[in-house]
Formats: sequence, C-alpha cells, structure tokens
Amino acid sequence: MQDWISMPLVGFPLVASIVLLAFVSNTNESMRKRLSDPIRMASLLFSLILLTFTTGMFFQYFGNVSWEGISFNNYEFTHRYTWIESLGIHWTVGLDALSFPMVWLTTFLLPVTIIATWNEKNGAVYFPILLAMGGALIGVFVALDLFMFYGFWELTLIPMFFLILKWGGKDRKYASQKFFIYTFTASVVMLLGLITLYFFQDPVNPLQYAGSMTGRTFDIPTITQHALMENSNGNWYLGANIQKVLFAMLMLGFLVKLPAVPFHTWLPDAHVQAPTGGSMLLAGVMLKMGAYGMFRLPISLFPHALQYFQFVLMTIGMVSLVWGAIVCLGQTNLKKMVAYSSVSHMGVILIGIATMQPMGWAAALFMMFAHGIISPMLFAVCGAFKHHYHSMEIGAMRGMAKHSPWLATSMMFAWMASLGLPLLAGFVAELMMLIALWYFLVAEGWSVFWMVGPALVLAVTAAYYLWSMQRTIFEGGDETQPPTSLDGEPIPDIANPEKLAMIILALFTIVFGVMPWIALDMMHDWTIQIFEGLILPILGGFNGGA
Amino acid sequence: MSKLTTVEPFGDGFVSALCPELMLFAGMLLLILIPNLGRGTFRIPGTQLRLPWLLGGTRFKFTSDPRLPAWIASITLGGAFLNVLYIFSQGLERVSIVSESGKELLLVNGFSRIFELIFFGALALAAFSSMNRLQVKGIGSKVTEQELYNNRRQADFYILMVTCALGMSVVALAQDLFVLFIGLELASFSTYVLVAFLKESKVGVESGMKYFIVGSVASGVGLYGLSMLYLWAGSLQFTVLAATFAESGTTALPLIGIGFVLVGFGFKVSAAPFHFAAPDAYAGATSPVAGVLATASKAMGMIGLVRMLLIVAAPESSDGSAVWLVCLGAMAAITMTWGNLAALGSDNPKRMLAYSSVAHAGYMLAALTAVGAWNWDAAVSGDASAAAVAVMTALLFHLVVLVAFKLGAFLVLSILESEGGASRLSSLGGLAKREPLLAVAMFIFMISLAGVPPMAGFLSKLLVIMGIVRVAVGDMGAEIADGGIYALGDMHWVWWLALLMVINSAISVFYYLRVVVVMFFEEPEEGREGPLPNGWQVRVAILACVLTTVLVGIAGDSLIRLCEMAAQSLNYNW
Amino acid sequence: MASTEVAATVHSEWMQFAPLIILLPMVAFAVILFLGRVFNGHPFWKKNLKEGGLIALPVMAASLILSLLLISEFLKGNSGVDQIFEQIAWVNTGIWNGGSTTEPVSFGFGIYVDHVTVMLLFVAAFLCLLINMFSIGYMNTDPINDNRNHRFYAEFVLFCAGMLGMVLADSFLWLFIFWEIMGLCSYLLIGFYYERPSAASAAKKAFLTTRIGDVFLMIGLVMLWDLFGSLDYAVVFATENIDAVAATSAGTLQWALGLMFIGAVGKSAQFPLHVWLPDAMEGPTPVSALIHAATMVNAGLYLVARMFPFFGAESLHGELDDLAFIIAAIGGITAVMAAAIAFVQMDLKKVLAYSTMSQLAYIFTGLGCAMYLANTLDWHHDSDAHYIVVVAFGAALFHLFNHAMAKGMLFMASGSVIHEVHHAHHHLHHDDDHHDDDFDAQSMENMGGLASKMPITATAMLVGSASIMGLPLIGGFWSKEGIIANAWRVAQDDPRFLLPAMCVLLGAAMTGFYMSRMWFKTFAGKPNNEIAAHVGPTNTWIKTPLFILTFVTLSSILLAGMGFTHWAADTEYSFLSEKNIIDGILYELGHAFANSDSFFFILTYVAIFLGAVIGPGLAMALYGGKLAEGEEAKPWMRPVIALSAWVNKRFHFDNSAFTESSLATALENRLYIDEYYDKAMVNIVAGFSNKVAEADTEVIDGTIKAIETGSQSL
Amino acid sequence: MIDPALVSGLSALMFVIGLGGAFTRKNAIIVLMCIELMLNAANMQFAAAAVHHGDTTGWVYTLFAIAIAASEVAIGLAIFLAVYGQHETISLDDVDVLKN
Repeated sequence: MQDWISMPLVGFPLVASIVLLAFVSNTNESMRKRLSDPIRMASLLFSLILLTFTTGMFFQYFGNVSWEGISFNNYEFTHRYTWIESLGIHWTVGLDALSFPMVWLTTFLLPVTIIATWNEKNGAVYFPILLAMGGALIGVFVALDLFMFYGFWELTLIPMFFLILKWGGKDRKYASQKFFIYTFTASVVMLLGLITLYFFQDPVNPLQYAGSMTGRTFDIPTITQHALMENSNGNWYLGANIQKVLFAMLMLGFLVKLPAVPFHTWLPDAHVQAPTGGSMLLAGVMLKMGAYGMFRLPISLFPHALQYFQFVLMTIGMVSLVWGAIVCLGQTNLKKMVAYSSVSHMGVILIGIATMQPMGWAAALFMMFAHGIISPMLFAVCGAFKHHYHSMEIGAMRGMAKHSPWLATSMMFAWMASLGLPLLAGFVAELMMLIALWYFLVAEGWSVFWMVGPALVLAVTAAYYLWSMQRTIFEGGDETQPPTSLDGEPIPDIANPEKLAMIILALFTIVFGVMPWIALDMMHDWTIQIFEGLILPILGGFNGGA
Repeated sequence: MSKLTTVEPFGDGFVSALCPELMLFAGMLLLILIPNLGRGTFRIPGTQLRLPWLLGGTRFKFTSDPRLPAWIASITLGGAFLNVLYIFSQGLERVSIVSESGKELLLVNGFSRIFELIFFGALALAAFSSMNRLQVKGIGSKVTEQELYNNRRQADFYILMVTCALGMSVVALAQDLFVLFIGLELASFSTYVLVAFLKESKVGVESGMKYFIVGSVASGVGLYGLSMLYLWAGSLQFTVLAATFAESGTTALPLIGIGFVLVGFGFKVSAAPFHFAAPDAYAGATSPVAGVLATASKAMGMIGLVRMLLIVAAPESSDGSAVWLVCLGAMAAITMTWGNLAALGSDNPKRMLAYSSVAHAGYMLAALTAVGAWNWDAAVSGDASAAAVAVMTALLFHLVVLVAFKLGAFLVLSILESEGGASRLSSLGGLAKREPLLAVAMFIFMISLAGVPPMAGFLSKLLVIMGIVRVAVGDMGAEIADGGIYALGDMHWVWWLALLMVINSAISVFYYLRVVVVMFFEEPEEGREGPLPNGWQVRVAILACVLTTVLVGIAGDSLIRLCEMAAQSLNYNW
Repeated sequence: MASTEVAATVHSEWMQFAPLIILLPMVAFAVILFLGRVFNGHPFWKKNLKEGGLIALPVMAASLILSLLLISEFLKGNSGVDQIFEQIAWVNTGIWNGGSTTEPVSFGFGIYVDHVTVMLLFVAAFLCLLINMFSIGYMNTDPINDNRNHRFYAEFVLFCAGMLGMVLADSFLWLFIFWEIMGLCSYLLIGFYYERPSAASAAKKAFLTTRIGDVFLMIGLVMLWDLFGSLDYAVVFATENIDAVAATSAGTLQWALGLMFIGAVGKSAQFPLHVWLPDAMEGPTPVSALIHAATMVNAGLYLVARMFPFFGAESLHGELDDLAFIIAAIGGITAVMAAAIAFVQMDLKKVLAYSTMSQLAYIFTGLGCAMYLANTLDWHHDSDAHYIVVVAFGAALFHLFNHAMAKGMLFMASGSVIHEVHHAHHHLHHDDDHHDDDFDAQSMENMGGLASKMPITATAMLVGSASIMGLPLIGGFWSKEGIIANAWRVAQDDPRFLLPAMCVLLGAAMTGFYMSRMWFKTFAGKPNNEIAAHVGPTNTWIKTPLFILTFVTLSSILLAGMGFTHWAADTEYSFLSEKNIIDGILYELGHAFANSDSFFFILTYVAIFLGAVIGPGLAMALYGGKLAEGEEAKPWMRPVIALSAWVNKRFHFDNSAFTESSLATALENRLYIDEYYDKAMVNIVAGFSNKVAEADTEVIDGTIKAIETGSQSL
Repeated sequence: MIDPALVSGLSALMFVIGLGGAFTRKNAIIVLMCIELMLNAANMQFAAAAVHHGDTTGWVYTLFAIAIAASEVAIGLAIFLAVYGQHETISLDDVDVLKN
C-alpha cells in the first residue's frame, strides 16, 4: 500500500525548507544574492517532486488507492506511531477523499507560486519559507490526530507571518500582527474546545491509542468512531448541551479562519499587505483550512449540533456572501476587492454546509477546490499589477489591454472565473450550491426569500468585477487616458515566469471547469459516504433528531 | 515508588542524599577562597620573617582572571545540575532527613529533585552566560572599566548566585515550615543583592531598594504568619500542620496565619496583588539575574504555595473544594489578566517579560486552583486523584520549560544590554539583520512564551489547560457514556479559568509578536548597526535554551513522565 | 470514469461527429488566439490568413456543413432524433430527500435535436459563416484594427460556438452554460475598441444587464430542477413528468418559467432590460450583425420557444395563461417603444438596433400568443385548434428566421455603408493620425444619395427593409401578418391581449416609417455633404454575403410555401408536407390575401395599409428625393426613388412641430430610462455599497481595533 | 510568669504598627525599622508560643529569626547607602527613575 508516502508529504518540504534556510542563515547579503538562484531552483524542484507524488497518488500510480469508495472515517495511506504516549498523542497521518484534493491543491500551488513570484526579492529566504508554508499546510490536511492537527494549524501561521512581515506592503507590520493574533485567538478557543472534547471521552474503557496518563486519546479516527456509535438513535454524542457548546467552540476557530462575516476583517488587511506568494497560498489553501476543519471535526463529530445550528450557519453564510460582495463594490483597492470577494465565496461554502444536503456539501468541497485554483490567479494578477504599476488602486493604470495585453488577458480571465462563468471551475460549485439551497429551502419549508441573497450576489459580483475591469483594462474617460510611460520607462507587461504561472492556473481553471468530475467524483463520493455513514443513520429524516 | 529511608544529619547516606547541595557548599567556599589567593605573606609577629600564606597581596595571574569566579560558579552549579540528572537516571531514592529529636527536616524525593533541576539549571545558565558580560556603558564618569571588571566584585556576584541556589534547594527540600522559610530568606537576600548589584547605576540601586523593601515586608508578614501557625499548632512540621488542619483548620487563627504565609510566597511568584515590585526589579537588574528571578525564584515561591495549599491546607478528600479555592481562583484570574494587560502597554522588553511572567504566574495559580478542586465531583471513582496529579504534572512541567524560554529570552536581552542597554523595545531593532540566528532564537522564545506549537511553551500550556479541564470535567465523560446528561454549567467553574487562560494567551501574542516585529522589521537604533558584542558563553547558553524549547516541544514525553513522577511523590492524600 | 449511456439513438455513423459543430469553433478560438499572439504582425499571418479570418472561415463552413448534414438527417428521419450523442455525466452528485438513502443526481451533456433546434441551428450556422466572410472584408481593411483582428476572430468563433452549443444542448443547464459564454463573448466584442471609454462602458452595460436577467434565469432553472429533478429536455418535456408536476405545483412551475423568461428578456433586450442593446453598437459592425441577427438576441427567443412544451401540455391546460400574457405584453410594449425611439435616431446602426428590439418584441408577442393558444385551446384533440396553435407558433418562429436573415443583411449592409463612408472620409482628409475626430461615419447626416454608388448594398438594404416592414410578398410579410393575426385572434378570446394586439398593429405602421426613413435618408436624395459624394463601391468579401442574403430574403415565400410555419412548430407536419411547393405557395397566398374569415381578411389589409402605405408614405413625404444629377440607380431601385421623389414633392410637410416637441426630446433620450438606471446605480447601489464598505471598516473592524487600542491603553 | 496571651497581643500590636508604618512612611530607614518591628513581633509570638506549648523549638525559631532580621538590616542599609550614593536621597517617593 505504500503507506509511507504520506510521511514525506509533510516532512519533505519542512525538512527541505529548514535545510535551505540553514544554508543561508549565517551569510551576508551579497552571498545571499548569489545563493538565491540555486535555492529558487531547488525549491521549485522540491515542490515539483511533491506534485509528482500527489499526482501519482491521484492516478493510482502510488499506493493504488481508489479515491472513490473510501467509506466514512476510513483513511488511506494511514501511518501511525506513538509520539507523546502519556497524553495519547500519536503521529497519525492519513488521507481520504476530503483531504486528498486539498493536499493535491497545496502541492499544485507551491510550484505555481514559486514560478509566479520568481523574481521576489531576497529569494534565498523567501522560497524556503514558501516550502515551509506548504509543508505546514499539508500537515494540517493529513493530520489525523487532534494534537497534530492543532500543531500544524498554528504552525501555518509562522511562515505566513514572516511572509507578510518581510515581503509585505506598507502596513505589513500591522497586518501581520493582526493576522496572527486574530486567527490565533480563535484557534485557542478551538483548542480549549478540543481539550474539553478530549476529556469528555469515557476513560473507563480505555480507548485504542489512549494516553497512559489520561486514558483518553487524541486520535481522530477513534474519536470519530466513538461519536458515530454514540450519535445514533437520536442520541447526542456527549449529550446535547455539551455537544452544542463544543460545536460552537470548534466552529469559532474555523469561522475565523474561513473567514466568515463578522470575523473577516483580518483578511483584507492581511491580503493587501501580503506579498503575492503569500496571498496566493493564503487565499488558495489557508482559508480552506477552515472549511476542511469544519468537515473533519464538528460536522463529523456533532451532526446533531450541526442541525441545531443550521439556521445560524445559514445566516452567517448568507451574510458573508452578501456582505462580502457589497463591500467589494465599494472598494477602490484592487487587492482588497479581491480579498472581500474571497469572503463572499467562502459564504458559498458555509451555505453549502448549512443545507445539509450531499449536493450542498459537494458544492462546498468543490468550491474549496475551485476557489483554491482561481483565487491564486486573482492574487497573482493583483501582485503583477502592483509589481508593475506600483499601486494597488483601481484606476491607477488604465488601458492595460493596449500596453499589457498579457496582464489584461489574465486579469479578465481570472475575474471571469471568479464571477462564476460557466465552464470555468467556479461555476459548478455555485450552481450546485444554488440547487442544493433551493432544494433544501423547499423541502424543509424555509422561506424561499433566502434565495434573494445568492441572486443579489450573482449580479453584484458581476458588477464589481466588470466595473474594476472597466477602470483597468479599458480606458476610463478623456481625463484618464492611459499613460505612455511609467516614471519615464516604457510600461512593462508581465514577465515570462508570471506568464507561465498564469497560463498554468488558467489551464487548470478550464480543465476543472470543463471536466469537473476529475475532482468532483471523489468529493461527491465522500459526501455520499458521510451522508450514508453518518448523517442518515443519525437524523433519518428532515427535522429529525433535534 | 522506592522505599523511604530515614537519615540523621551527617549520618549514613546523608552525603549521597544531599550531594548536590554539598557540591554547592564546596563551590561557595572555593569561590570565597580562590580569587583571594595571591602572594600574600604573613609576618610572624616580632620578627621580619614573612611566611607566604597565599591569601591576599598581589594575586596570581590565574586567580586574578576576572572570568575565574564565573567558571567556578558555573562548574559548581552545572555539576550540581548534572548530578541531579544523574540521580534521576539512576532512579530516585527517597530520603528523609530527620533530626535526633525526631523532627523531619528535609525530604529528598522526586518533587524536590525536579525543583533542584530547575534551580541549578537556571542559575548555571545565568552564571555561565554572565561570564563575558561587560558592564553597561555610561553609568557614570567616576567608574572606570577597570573597577567594573574588578575580580573581587565578580566573585561576590557568583558567591551570591551559589548561595541563592543553596537557599532555593533548601526550600525544595524542607519539611519544616521554618526551615523552608530560612531557605527562602537565604535565597531572597541573595537576590536582593543581585538585583542591586549594579550599584553604580541609578536604575540598579533603585530596583534593588524597591525589591528589598517589598520583599522584606512580605517576608515579615510571612514570618508573622509562621509564628501564628506555630502558636496554633505547636509545631511547624508540615505533617503536624496538615494533621492539625484536618482537625480544626477552619478556625480564624490558622486561616489568617496561612494567609500571611501565602503573602510571603505570593510575592515570590509575583502573583497579583503582590507583583508590583517585580517589573521594577526585573527592569533594574541585569538580564540574567532578572531571568533567574522570573524562573528559579518563581519556582521557589511556587513550592511554598504548593506546600501550604496542597499539603497543609489540603483540599478535603470527601467533598472536594479547598477553603481557599475561590480566593485563589480570583487571584489567578486577576494575575493573568493584569499581567497580560500591563505587558501590552510596556515599551521596555524587560518590563514586558516581567509582566509576562506575572501572567504565567496566573496560569500556574489557575492550575493550583484546579488541584484544589480535584475532588469536587463526589461521584468520582479512584481515577480522580490522577486528575490532581495531572495538574501538578502540568505545573511542574511548566516551571521546568519556563527556564528554557523565559531565561533564554532574558539572555538574548543580556547580549543587547552589554552592548548599550535593552530597556527600550527599539534596542531590539534590526536584530534579524545584525545576527539572524539570535533573532531566530528570540523568535522561538517569544512564540514559545505565547504558546504556539510546536514549542515547549505550547506543550506546557496545553498540559495546564488539559489538567484544568480534566478536573473540571471530572468523571462526566464516563457518566455520559452511561447515559448521564450534562450541560456546560455542570462542569466545575475552574473550566472558565481555562477559557480565561486561552483568551489571555491570545492577548499575550500581541506583545510577544511586537518584539518579533521589531527584530525583523525595524532598523537598528542609531549607532547600533554593527555586530553584537562577542561572548560565546552566552550564545551557548541561548543555544541550550533553544534546543530545550524545541526538543521538549516536539518530544516532551519523557519530561512529562518525569514531572508526573515528581507530582506523584508529592501525594499525601490525593 | 464519467460517462454513462443515456438512450443513445444513433442514426448514422457520422452523427457521432455532431459535437464537432461546437468543438471546432472552440478549438479554433484557442488556435487563433495563440497563433495571433505569436505571429502578430507577420506578413503571412496578415495577408494570407487575414489575421485569423481565414482560419475561422473554414471552421465556420465546416460547422455549417455538419449542421446541414445533421438537419438533413433530422428531416429524413423527420422526427424522433432526440438524442444523437451519448450523454457525458458532467456532474455527479446526490440529494437527500429525507429518506433513508441519498438519491443520485447527475448533470450530463448531450445533444438534442428537434424542429426548433434545426431551425435555429441553420440560422446560426449560416449567418455565422456569412458574417465571417463579411468580417474579412470589413475588419481587415481598416487600419485601426491592425494587429488586433486575431482577437476579433477568436472571440467571434467562440461566440458562434456558444450559439451553436446553446442550440444543440440537450438540457436547460447547458443552454445556460453556452448562454453565458455568449454573454462573455458579447462583452469582449462590444468592448473590442477598448480605448474608447464608451465601448468599455457599453460592454459593461451589456454584460451587467444581461447578467441581471441571467440571475433570474438561473433561479428559474434551479426551481425547474427542483420540480423535475433534472434539467434535461428529455426529462422535463416528458409528458408523464409534466403531468406529475402539474398535479402538485403548477403555480411554482409558472414562477419558474416566468423567472426564466426574465433571462430571455435580458438577452433579447426587451423592456425593461433593453438598455444595453443600442449601446452595444459600440462594437465593430460585424459584431452588431452577429449579436442582433444571428446569435445572441435569438437566444432569448430560443429559450422561450423551448418552454413551449409546458404551455402545450394537456395537464397544464389554462394554468400558464398569465405568463403567456406577460410574454406577449412585454413584447407589445417593447415593439412600440423601440419603434418610437427609432423615429428620431440619426445613427444608422442605432436605427437598426431599435428595429431589432422592436422586431424581437414582435416575436415575443407571437410566442406569447401562440403559448396562450396552446395553453387554453384543446389542441391535442381538436384538429382545428391544433392547426391554429401550430400556425401561431410557426409564425413566431418564421419571423425569427426572417428577421435573422433580414437583420443580418441590414447590419452588414449598414456596415458596408459605414465602411465606405469612413474610407471616403479618409480619402478626403488624409488624416490617419487623428483617426477618431468628430467625424461620425455612422450618422445618416453624412450620407444620402448612395443608391447609385453602392448598388448591391442599396439593394440589400432595400430588400431587408422591405422584409422587416412586411411589404407584401417579401420576407417578413409572411410571418408578421401571422403574428398580428394571432394577436388579434387571442384578443378576441381574452381582452387583456388587446394591449399587445394594438401594439403590434401600431408597430407595423411605425416600422414602415422608420425603416423607410432610414433607407431614404441613406440612399435616396442628394448627398448630404462632400464625403457622401465620394463614397465608392465596396469589396467582394462584403458583397457576397449581401448577395446571398438578398436572395434568401426574397425567397422567403418558397419557405412559406414549403410549410415552414407548420413544420417549424410541430413535428407532426413534415417539411414539404403533403402539398407540393406550388400548392403550398398558392395556399399561403390565399390564406394571406383572401382569408375566409372576414375579420382576418380586413385585418390583413389594415396591416398592409399601415405597414406598406402609411409608414413609408410619411417617410417618403419627409425624406424622399431624387438622386443627384448624373447619378443613376439600378433599374429596380429607380421606381422606388422616383416614387419617393414624387411623394416628397406632393406631400412634403413641415414636421418641426414634432421634432421640437418634448416627446421627440424624450425619444432622443431613450425615454430617459438609461438615465434613471444610471442614477439608481450611482445613488442607490454605489452609495449603499460605499456605506457598507465604510461600515465594514468602521464598525466591524472598528470593534476589533477598539478592543486592540482599549487593551493597549490599560 | 506573664500570660503568653498578653505577649501575643503585644506582638499583634507591634505587627500592625510595623505593617502600617512600612506602608505609609516615605523614608527608607523608617520603613526598614518598621520591617524590623514586624520581625520582632513574630519573634515575640514565637517566644510566647514556645511558652504556651512548652516546646523549645520555638526558642530556636526565635534565635534564627533574630539572625535573619540582623542580616536583613545589613543588606538593607547597604542598599540604602548605594541608593543615596546615586540618588542623593532615600525617600521612597523621590527615587523613581524606573518607569514603564
């Protein structure tokens, strides 16, 4: 089964990053400059090796794992050994159809990010940090131990903090701290929830992999298995009251990460200040950690509470969706607009979850994936815009179609993909969300006016994207004719590595838009498995359980 | 658990049991003696005959080396530390040292050993890294560098360090409250002088004076409390006190007495509202000394609290809560919150670390509170006392790893201090450019203090929270499995301390990150662009701290077990 | 992994290649874009490949040939070619209906062919090819387009792919997908001249306005899916499924269809979502031809026509008549409104744009009436009723066909005029440096008397106008009469329909006026200025499609005789049904001019009088006139010009009272609708979003910051 | 023989005076004296308790406490001297270089 593969997935980039950083740690500036080229190449090579691995795993070249048909709470490539035995902490990794697309996405985005930010300054340090970021992100997705999960969850903050701090914009100091503190605050509450959950396990019958000191375990499959058994027959695992509290505590951490309104204000600041590479990974994968976490923990463990909080989640999702979109319309900063559009898209994920329909969940999963490909392109475009025109204001540069056709084309493509143009990756998720939402509203007898939100957003999204394109790609009026030069230099189009990155991202946006089943079949299968393995035995009918 | 052997003072087994302390004593004597060796002669009275007796006079080149006392102290303390480690590796023996009249004086067990580890480790690191310290520049024109480097004063500094260690280990060993108090005073007096050691600077003496006055008042109150307890129980043996308390503990006299004693210890752990002197003392003292105050001294105070609260005023085993539970819980909440909020507004990194150590004291007090509530769940079966052990384990673990990252942070500051001061945040500016590895080390210390995985600070905080939650949850998990239904409010209220604690650690990220931002983002202060002063010793010490922080964070299992063993050895009735 | 076989009825081997009709242009899109990016400016690319035009042309020809093969196969089989391509399971997912398992849900892609498909497929593929030819003559001779034509051709073929895909798709979902792709392409093409702010804003307006409609369409589709559990035509049109839905949720179905209709309103530029269409004239003229004749606007009509099975379903009898009325009423209102605005337009293309709106409105009215009839008459059992319904529906579809052909021709002809006027302007002024000065090549003020200088163009324009006006025997006459008659037929049943019925009748007169006005102002009379006097004939690439379309428009009577109106609407009638073609023509003639029902007999002549006498007569009186001295028009245009000169002389009157009235001003300002929309956008939407953005930073983020600063100050 | 209770009461009085003084007085020397007062209060209490319980250990405690007090005074005075050398005052209010 080649189970060992999941180990180097995490270890390899982290170790590679540390080794590369050790190379440059005690060097002076000129040395670092000379080193930056080989280190960049090495980073690219490492990330490509990773991508080869995960792609091979997808095509069943490694491990011969069929990603469809993995039943709920079963994992492939599992690997476990004892870590901190006294507390029941194990190094447990494994993949299922929920985490694998995210892992692949991470490994896909790493080389693309490296290429897109090929000429980033101080590359000798920058690229290893990107690698470390990738390793931490993969760690989050493969971890099957609460302690490990939390550990990697926080570990992702550190490289991102440095990316923003060292390579960020003018207010990077403020933004990086805000980013760190905001998400940290939420996740420590989540941590307390995890620990409380941990101690609510029954210690009398020692669990598998239990700690010698505590008699409880951090092992996610074991906990999930227990929850699954206890949740049946209308029972609430751990009891209704505790379950609700724990659900809320865990969700807080994930909602902030997602982010959902009103916990979203760290995101625009972080994005605007972050360097392009940071933004790409932040929007591409890091936000998805929130959604991934929701599926992995609160939903899998507390389906009753999910149903109980359904209305709240639906409201938050709807507010995120609408609020994010409307705020976009009022933005003058290109990157901020894109950041808020991420908030809006994450609302789609929440709504999908709140529908409690396999289709809605598949929509959420596919949105995670599709947004993970589209949003890096959005930010790559923003980064290129900033890099070449030294401003992030919409309208700082006009008539790009004339002087920078590559950037203009990329921008238009990315914008169109993000506003959900059919046959590009984002559309399928939006469509499925709409259908699932409507189906849910009708079936459960909710007011159909919930539909107003998505409808409004579909129009508003088009409005802000088109409006911004009018003021950048096209020319906006007599008084703002496109400049013929920039600081005396001819206006540059994007550089070759950037072009390459754009082409790759665009290509995959089209591939997953035209052939969504490549990823969607596996996600669909997972949602069916979790529904048939978890939700149906427990709820067994609308409005049941609670 | 190994058998308890009883030993009389200077009887069989006394030396092997107190080997580390005796090593310290010998080292202290050497510190007094060796730097004074010289070509001193002694004239036989009435004659012209001068006999060389090697004391005083022009000193030998070897003995006049300013680094010599530091080496002696470091070797002594480090030797003691290694000795303790060796003892751990050989398996512990529990030795009780009992006076002829049958009074139990000292007890060597896992609990005391682990504190010895903390004390000796912290002081050894501090002494070793002080070796190459240059004095702060520009304290006054009348002081020459020659004088500052004066060998004899260096000797004083390290003698005090060793006595401090000695006093602390007495505290750890003491089985009689008065013996404990004497050890505490020995350590305190040493620290008073160490804080005020820079007598050529306004800051140094001022902080010394403040620390001295507040400390003396606290120990005065404590001593008076001791006398009250003595009046009440007729003995200050812990065993006697505990037994008497179990009989008639809820009368006014012992409660007031215990309260007074706690004031004395509360000052040491800098718990609110007795923490006021701490920031001043830390800011004025040299950084390694401040580091010692924040780690070893705090651990010493914690021993007192543990002895008084958990041994003497032990929580009752029948229905749970100790009498002091609410009081200590409130104190913990106030301490952690106050410390964090005060640290937010501080621009002086040393003050900031001082307040952060106040906050850490709050976390530890929260853990102690949880121990006090260990038995609240009346339905609890035999497993419950393990909950108390778990919290205690967490507390000990926290104290141990605190040495690594808190002292480490102070040591980083000490390098800056010897360059030109570390009393402003901006003095850390551009550290990442000037010496990247040092900045990375500081970064690791900061995130460890903040409790970010995978550092030791995270594991310790996790353990503390886990301990508290475990106590709060009690046996509900098992009962839910049997069909019990519980709400959040059914948990013990110490759970809210855990919540407060996680929120506080989130707040604390603010000021820890600020340090990081300054190091990595801001330009160095004017005139400080160049390389940092040399001194491999302090860098080695920092490296040791970094390694401990990271390794314990990644693989802390054996240390957890060690602490668990120590916690179990404290067990009297839980 | 992802293909499941769903009822594959393959009629012949090459039918498997039907998807190539869509795929070829899609591939061509990528190829042209890539080659254009690489070889831009290369002489071979420029001269021999016409910057991609000659790559697009064979591709479109291939599409047309494949389409014709498909159509012929369909006609041979005559009916029943529903799915000729195995469906690709595009999206697999599941739904939980409260039961003990989840239900699998699949969205597939396949090809679906029926009579409506076939008709639209021919229109689209045929016109796309012709417009492609025209483009080569139009785009590649204008230096302003140099080095960007590859973009034009790439987007053009993608647009065609979108239209062909929409027509061929076998589900409403894929209809919507291709629909959106067309939306994108229209955005790109309207904004082709990106350096013009007006083009940028027109492109945005077009996309946004249609997007608003699309949102409703999408929700309508979602509702439809909820009702049927699928969006495949094969499923939703199945009688038993419709019956099941009708039994429980006919009202919901009406809402769903109504929302989908709003999408059609947006796409086909009907009131109140019509504002984008006139602005869309910012694009190059071939784009106008493409959007307004061959593809985009027809999409909305196609969508409504696709809904016909619901209206015709027996189980939904009388349930959907409100929606049918709304469709007809929207059509009627738009028809009059657009025609009125067209009265005062000076811009040649704008007149055509409003004419498009107006004619589309006719078709909507026709569809609405047909649907009302289908919904209220017992046409499944009563053969008379059946005939009425089929002819009503067929008339609307026939008008779609006629209008597409005529309008395509008109736009290309107008493009030819504009092109030549432009050239003449250059020729006279030699000022290539300042390309876009105040001179407006599209204004009719700069034309006049061109009939002799551009004979082919003038002829095409004349025939096209006649077809649109519904001059007897030419093109649109056959269908327009049908629409008017049906509107009145319905109005007899349901007085609500008097509104659309009056509107279409009035509209006929108005059409007669503005179309004639356009022709006379452009081609008759004396040249208005020096530039118009120097216009020369146009090139072959432009002439050829004009010539072909002139023929097609004139031969509309043949199609009518072949039973187009019956066959296009219902497969029970075969093409060239039982009669031979001569009989068919005679039947149609008799039906039109000697109707046995006296009401319709009178109505026919009233309509003819209004459309062919009153309207053109007024236009002649105002704008007619002889050509300049020494200029000689082609013989078939001479009588028209002579007549106009005579009428002008005899009946000329001063219309300044009208042109200076506030009504004329309002019409010039498009009844201020755009203005109100703009105001709403700026004041309400933008204002609100700014407030929200402010609230986001001030309130939500402000709270966070307050916590921050508050704790710091402690 | 004096009743140990009276001694105890006296010691309590001394302790209160000492504590109050330590908190209110500004002059470091006087504060030091107040601290001494507190220590001596404890000493008296030890002595009284030793009498009360008839336990000699109390006397030993007293002796040790006196030694502690003495060393405390020595250290205190040394520190105050150094303070005076730097600040030229030993008023607690005036010695305030240390700020946040």
